[in-house]
Amino acid sequence: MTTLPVGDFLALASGLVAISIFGILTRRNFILLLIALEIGMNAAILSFVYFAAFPQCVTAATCHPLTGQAIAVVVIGLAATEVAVGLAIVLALHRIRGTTNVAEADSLKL
Amino acid sequence: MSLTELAFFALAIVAIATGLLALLVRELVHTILWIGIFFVDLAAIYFLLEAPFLGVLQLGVYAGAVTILLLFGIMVTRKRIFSRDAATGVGALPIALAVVTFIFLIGALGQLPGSAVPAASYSVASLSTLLFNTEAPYLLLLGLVMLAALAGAIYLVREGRE
Amino acid sequence: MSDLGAFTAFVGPFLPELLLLAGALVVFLLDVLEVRRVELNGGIAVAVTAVGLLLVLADLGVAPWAGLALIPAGQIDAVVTPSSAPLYAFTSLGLVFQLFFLISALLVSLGSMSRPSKERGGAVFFGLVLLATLGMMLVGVASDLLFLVLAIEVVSISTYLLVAYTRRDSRSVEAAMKFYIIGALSTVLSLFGVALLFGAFGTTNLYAIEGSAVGAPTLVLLGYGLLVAGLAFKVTLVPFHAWAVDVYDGAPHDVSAFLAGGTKKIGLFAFFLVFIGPILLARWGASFNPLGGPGVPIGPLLQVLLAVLAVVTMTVGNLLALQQKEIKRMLAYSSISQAGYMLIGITVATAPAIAGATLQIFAHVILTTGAFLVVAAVAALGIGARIDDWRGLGVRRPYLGVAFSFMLLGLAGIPLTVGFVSKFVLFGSAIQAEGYFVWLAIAGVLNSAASVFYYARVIKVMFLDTPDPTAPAPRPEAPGLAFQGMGYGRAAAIGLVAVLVVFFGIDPQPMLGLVQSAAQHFVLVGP
Amino acid sequence: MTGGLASLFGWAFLVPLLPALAFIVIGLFGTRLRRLEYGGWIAVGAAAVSMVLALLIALGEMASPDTYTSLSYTWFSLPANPTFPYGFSLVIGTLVDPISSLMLIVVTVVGFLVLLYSIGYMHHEHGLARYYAELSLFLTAMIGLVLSNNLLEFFLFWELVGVCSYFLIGFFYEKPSAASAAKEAFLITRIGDVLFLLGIFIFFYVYASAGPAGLHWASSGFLFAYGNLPFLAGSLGANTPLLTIAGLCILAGAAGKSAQFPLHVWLPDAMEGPTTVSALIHAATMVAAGVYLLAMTSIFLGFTPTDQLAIVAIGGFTTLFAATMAVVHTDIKRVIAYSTISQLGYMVLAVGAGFAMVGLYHLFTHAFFKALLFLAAGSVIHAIGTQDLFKMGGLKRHLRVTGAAFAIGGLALAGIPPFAGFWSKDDILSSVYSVAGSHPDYWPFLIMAMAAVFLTGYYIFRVWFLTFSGDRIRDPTLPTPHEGPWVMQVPLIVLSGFAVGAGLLIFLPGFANLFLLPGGVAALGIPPTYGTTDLLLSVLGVALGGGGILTAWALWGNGRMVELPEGSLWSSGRKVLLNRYYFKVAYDAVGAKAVYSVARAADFFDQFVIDGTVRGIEQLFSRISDRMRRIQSGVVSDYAAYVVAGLLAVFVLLLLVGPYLVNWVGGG
Repeated sequence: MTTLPVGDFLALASGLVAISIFGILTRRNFILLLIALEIGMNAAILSFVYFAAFPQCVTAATCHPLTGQAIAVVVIGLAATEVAVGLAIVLALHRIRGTTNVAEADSLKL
Repeated sequence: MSLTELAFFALAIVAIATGLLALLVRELVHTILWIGIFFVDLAAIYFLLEAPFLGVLQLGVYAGAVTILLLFGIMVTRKRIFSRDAATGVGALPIALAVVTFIFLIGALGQLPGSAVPAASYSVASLSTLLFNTEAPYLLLLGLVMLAALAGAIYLVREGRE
Repeated sequence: MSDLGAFTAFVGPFLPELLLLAGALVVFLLDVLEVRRVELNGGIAVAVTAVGLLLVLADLGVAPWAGLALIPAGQIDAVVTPSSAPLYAFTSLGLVFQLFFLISALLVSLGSMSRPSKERGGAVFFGLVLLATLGMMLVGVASDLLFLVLAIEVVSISTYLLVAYTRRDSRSVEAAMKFYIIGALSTVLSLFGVALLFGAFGTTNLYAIEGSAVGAPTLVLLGYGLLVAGLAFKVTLVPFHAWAVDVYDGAPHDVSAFLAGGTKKIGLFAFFLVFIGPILLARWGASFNPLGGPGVPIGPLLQVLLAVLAVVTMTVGNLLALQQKEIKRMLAYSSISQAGYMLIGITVATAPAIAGATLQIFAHVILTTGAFLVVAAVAALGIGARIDDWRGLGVRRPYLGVAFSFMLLGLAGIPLTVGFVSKFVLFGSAIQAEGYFVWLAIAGVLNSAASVFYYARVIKVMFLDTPDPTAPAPRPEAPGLAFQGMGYGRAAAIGLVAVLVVFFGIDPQPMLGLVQSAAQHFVLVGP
Repeated sequence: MTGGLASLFGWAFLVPLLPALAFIVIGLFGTRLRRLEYGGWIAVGAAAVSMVLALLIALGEMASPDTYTSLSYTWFSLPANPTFPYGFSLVIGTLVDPISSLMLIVVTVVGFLVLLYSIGYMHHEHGLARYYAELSLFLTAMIGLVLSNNLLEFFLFWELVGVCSYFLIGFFYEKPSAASAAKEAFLITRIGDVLFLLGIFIFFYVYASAGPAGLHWASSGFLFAYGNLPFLAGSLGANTPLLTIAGLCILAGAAGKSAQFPLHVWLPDAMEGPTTVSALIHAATMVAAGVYLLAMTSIFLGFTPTDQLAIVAIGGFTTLFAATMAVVHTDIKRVIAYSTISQLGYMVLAVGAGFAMVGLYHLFTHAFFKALLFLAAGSVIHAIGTQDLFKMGGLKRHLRVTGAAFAIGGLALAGIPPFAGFWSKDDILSSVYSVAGSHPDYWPFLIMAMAAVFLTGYYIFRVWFLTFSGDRIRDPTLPTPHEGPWVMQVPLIVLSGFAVGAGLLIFLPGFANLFLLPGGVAALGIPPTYGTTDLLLSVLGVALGGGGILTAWALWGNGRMVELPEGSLWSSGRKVLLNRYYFKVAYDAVGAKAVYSVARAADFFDQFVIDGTVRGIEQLFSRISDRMRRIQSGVVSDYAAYVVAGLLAVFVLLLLVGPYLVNWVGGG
């Protein structure tokens, strides 16, 4: 079995986090914000999966080689739940304001 | 460069590209398309990392459920499904923040030594033993999260009578 | 039989949490059965939180009914070997925090018990409050990063939905939207941070992490940095604070009380759990310096970071509070600046400092919860949200006026209130620690001296100013409610806070004893 | 006998407690006590008992001067153990020593008399219950401050005193000017207070980290009685920068409270409060607390030479600066207010030059004659309902008691023997003169103080002549004046007695003990100079004061103003013109335009430069705050951007800047 250098992998994870941040900062449509958040979540999940096979984990006394994957399963569930809650909020917002544009919801300020 | 690395590169480039496209295209439904591909691509990476259960889960939960959920979200909040999102100018500052974050992470992490060796002794059974035994509290907590989400989201979305 | 024994031994310590869960489920079930009475639902919430409170007190061994303690004495503050590191562990500091969380939930439930609820008897409201409290309780026993993040997530999801509870009010939903987006972003950051730490240590367990050597300092530092950013959202540290003002402002008043008084403190406890250990572990990364030059350990590095955050937070919070015209936003900024004081204790990380910060957190739990409940009561009387609208309130509603004055004086740290005692211990401990921590204490003292101005202004407005004669007469939300239009529950909650503020201000010794022993054990054996 | 009185010290806590009880009773039931003048008589009664107790304590101190920790109570504590190496405790209590008993006399006697006077003076006002409650609370706070046994407790009462002052200045809160004056006083004294607190902390830190050793204040805990860290006086006499900064911070606190340049602006505006409040708080007691603080600090902690020069400079400059402004004002209360600032300057000057006891001596005498002047002015205002000097005149026939009292107060202020002010002011001048040889830096400030003596005699008798001399009132629309009721006259008479005799008390056997601190003073080498005089300097001082009075008489005596053209000018419709006219006359008549141009310049400087700077700082803060407020745009994407920016800042701090910071601060 061949190996995957940590640098390569972290480049992907960092890229995904940066894309997520870019989306959250620039997109105004709530659905797009949700998508951006999911990209970030996936970066975290991916990291758990990758690090499960990282030497630190393999040598750590408490670490089962599959711990990272188990955590990833839980985090996937968490992320999916968050999307559901986000959609509930976007629907409530849409019902009242008739928009999903977050920049238009700025009545609370100063 | 090993075959694994090569495959990883290809998948990584696809992931970055589809992730960006999902956020940049003007047509919201196209966004769903790109993000679907993104999720599938990540599933492929999981298979590459020898985590097939996760790959399947990714396909089922993300590429399946979440994508459909997002599509529903678009359908409910739009009069016409195929309508373009209002053009939003992208300020320089947010892009700069994202880029700097990226540079920071890469700069600090890209030089790390070491590499992952995908687990040889893998079985869904051992994964589930782990999940339902020593790490069961995680699942219990996830259950609580879902309970709260369920109760609250239903209440919020329902056309309740006053 | 022995199985049952083992089961009881496993479940017993979690009886308060199970009660909360049962309470939440009963409330949801009653809603489904269309039994929708706000007194009933509120009563259930008050009952389970009150029983939980008594049980936790018993576990801490400070109540006459300590015989009811469910956690075997040896399990609290037990020394854990890293190899057997559990996902949760009972520490006396965690139990003290559970006490605070339950107090906040009890006050909020009591305060909203008789609110004229239009929404299905408040079933969802009380159910979510109980679920959020359950999540907070679990934060109190966490000893694992992922466990911690998930428990925080239970609280977050519940509170996103609580903020949107008045779902017809666009301000409420807008606040929920902002809360959700910033909260989800913070979750992403924390999870990514946990993932990096997992990569660096091969475990998410706090005991195991602290028992390991640091292999890749950059991974560790970035992980902790991401965790700081992710948790700072809950603690409302500047510049992660901007959501809080809008959310406290837009949320229903009782929910604001719960957010500012209760759920914010889980972030602080998470700071305790995650950062105190590394700060105390001087041996970690003893030669780290990415840009060359003399290396420094990770602990002092984290301390410097937290010190900067503390000073920035308290100063910015205070400066902005000075300018506010609306009472809720003023309280929101005040709450932000108070978070800066509490962070001093975590930065200094000595036992006295932990005790001081814990005391300050206790003071802030009751004071802020109480203050927002007063806001809720005043709003229910039909009086506006601007500070100017409160002119003469103290004369017309002396109960509210006097109670609110006590709370403001407590927030300002005036003697004979609990706020003074906590600040004295907190700042004093920073001075005892010497070094640059003295400057933290000085910054804290100067800030709290400046903050007196905006607290005193509200008291002056309430008692010395006469109401604007041209203003329309207030229209109470529910004119028939007992006790000056507040209802017994709310009046009791507000009165309770006012009494506690002064009681612990005059005789803080019982609280000091509790906090001292908790802090001591935390430093000696805590994660 | 001695033992008998000294055993009273254990009851010293009753002195502040009685007014506190009065505050609670009046606060709760005051509005229902119509027959007791809305609680006024309760306040008077409590103050009277306090006064008797305080006088007995002072007698005890005179008999056997020493420091007595009469009550010490550990409020709360965290006991020391391995993880709490020092433990924590806050000890509060009362401490009786000679100078605190001296202050007790001042506070309780003036407090009692002012409360008694208020019964008559305030009778027609609204909100009397609030007035008496606040005044009682003020007395509690002021007595508590004097009796504090550590610096933290001192500061807490100091703040409470400030809050009471804020409420009392704004007593007529319907008047916008009163409300804004109250706010101004609160804000400006807060600048001083915050610096004072900073000073306490630096002192605390310096002494705490200096390690254990012991002087007697350590055991009684004048600083914090704090864990098992002892605090010491004199062990760190060196002129270290940190101690100098601490001293300057204390000076700023004192300057804020005692209205010294440049934090003096609030005091004249504070005259918006009732005259009784001005007499008690802004003349006799609260403003003196700053001097008391400086004196305490100079004795028990010590100032560095740099601090001393700063204190001398501020005190000396303020004497002249305030006196020149007193010369031009036409409002009777404002003239006296400027006079207060000027006199406080003398005290600060003395303390700075190392003669804390002499400063306190002047504080003692000044309290009585300044309260007398204010109450007499109040009596005038009560009688004719105006504060404008140019509308008064000829009142001595109607207000005989008041006129005589004001004259006695004026003579005392001008430093004419044998009135009270002579003894103490003479001591200040001669004692500063005695060290001027070794400190040539002090010379300009001594000369300023001497010049101010002349102006003092002039401005206070200008007030007297304008008010009382002549044969009629200038403004005929004013009502026919008559003396106030006995409750107003008795305080005037008693205070007149003090204004005559307070300075002579020093010759009373044992009284001088109140200026002594056995051990403490000798250890620090501060000579007790009261009573010692330099004959030439005394003569010069009296000549200057007398010269000022004569000048005032020459210009304003016998109602000279009124002999100017009459007729249509007197018609009430042209009041404004009238006032201006008189102003012009004043200029011509003085002939000494120089004095006026200096005074005008000082006034201009005060109004535009100092006030402007204060306003500017205020505006700067609100502008920064406003700019920061705009960050709260309401758009959630911006908030997310702050989070990301914060994250980057965290990274930068941890990875790039942090290591250098840690090395710089020494790793905590």
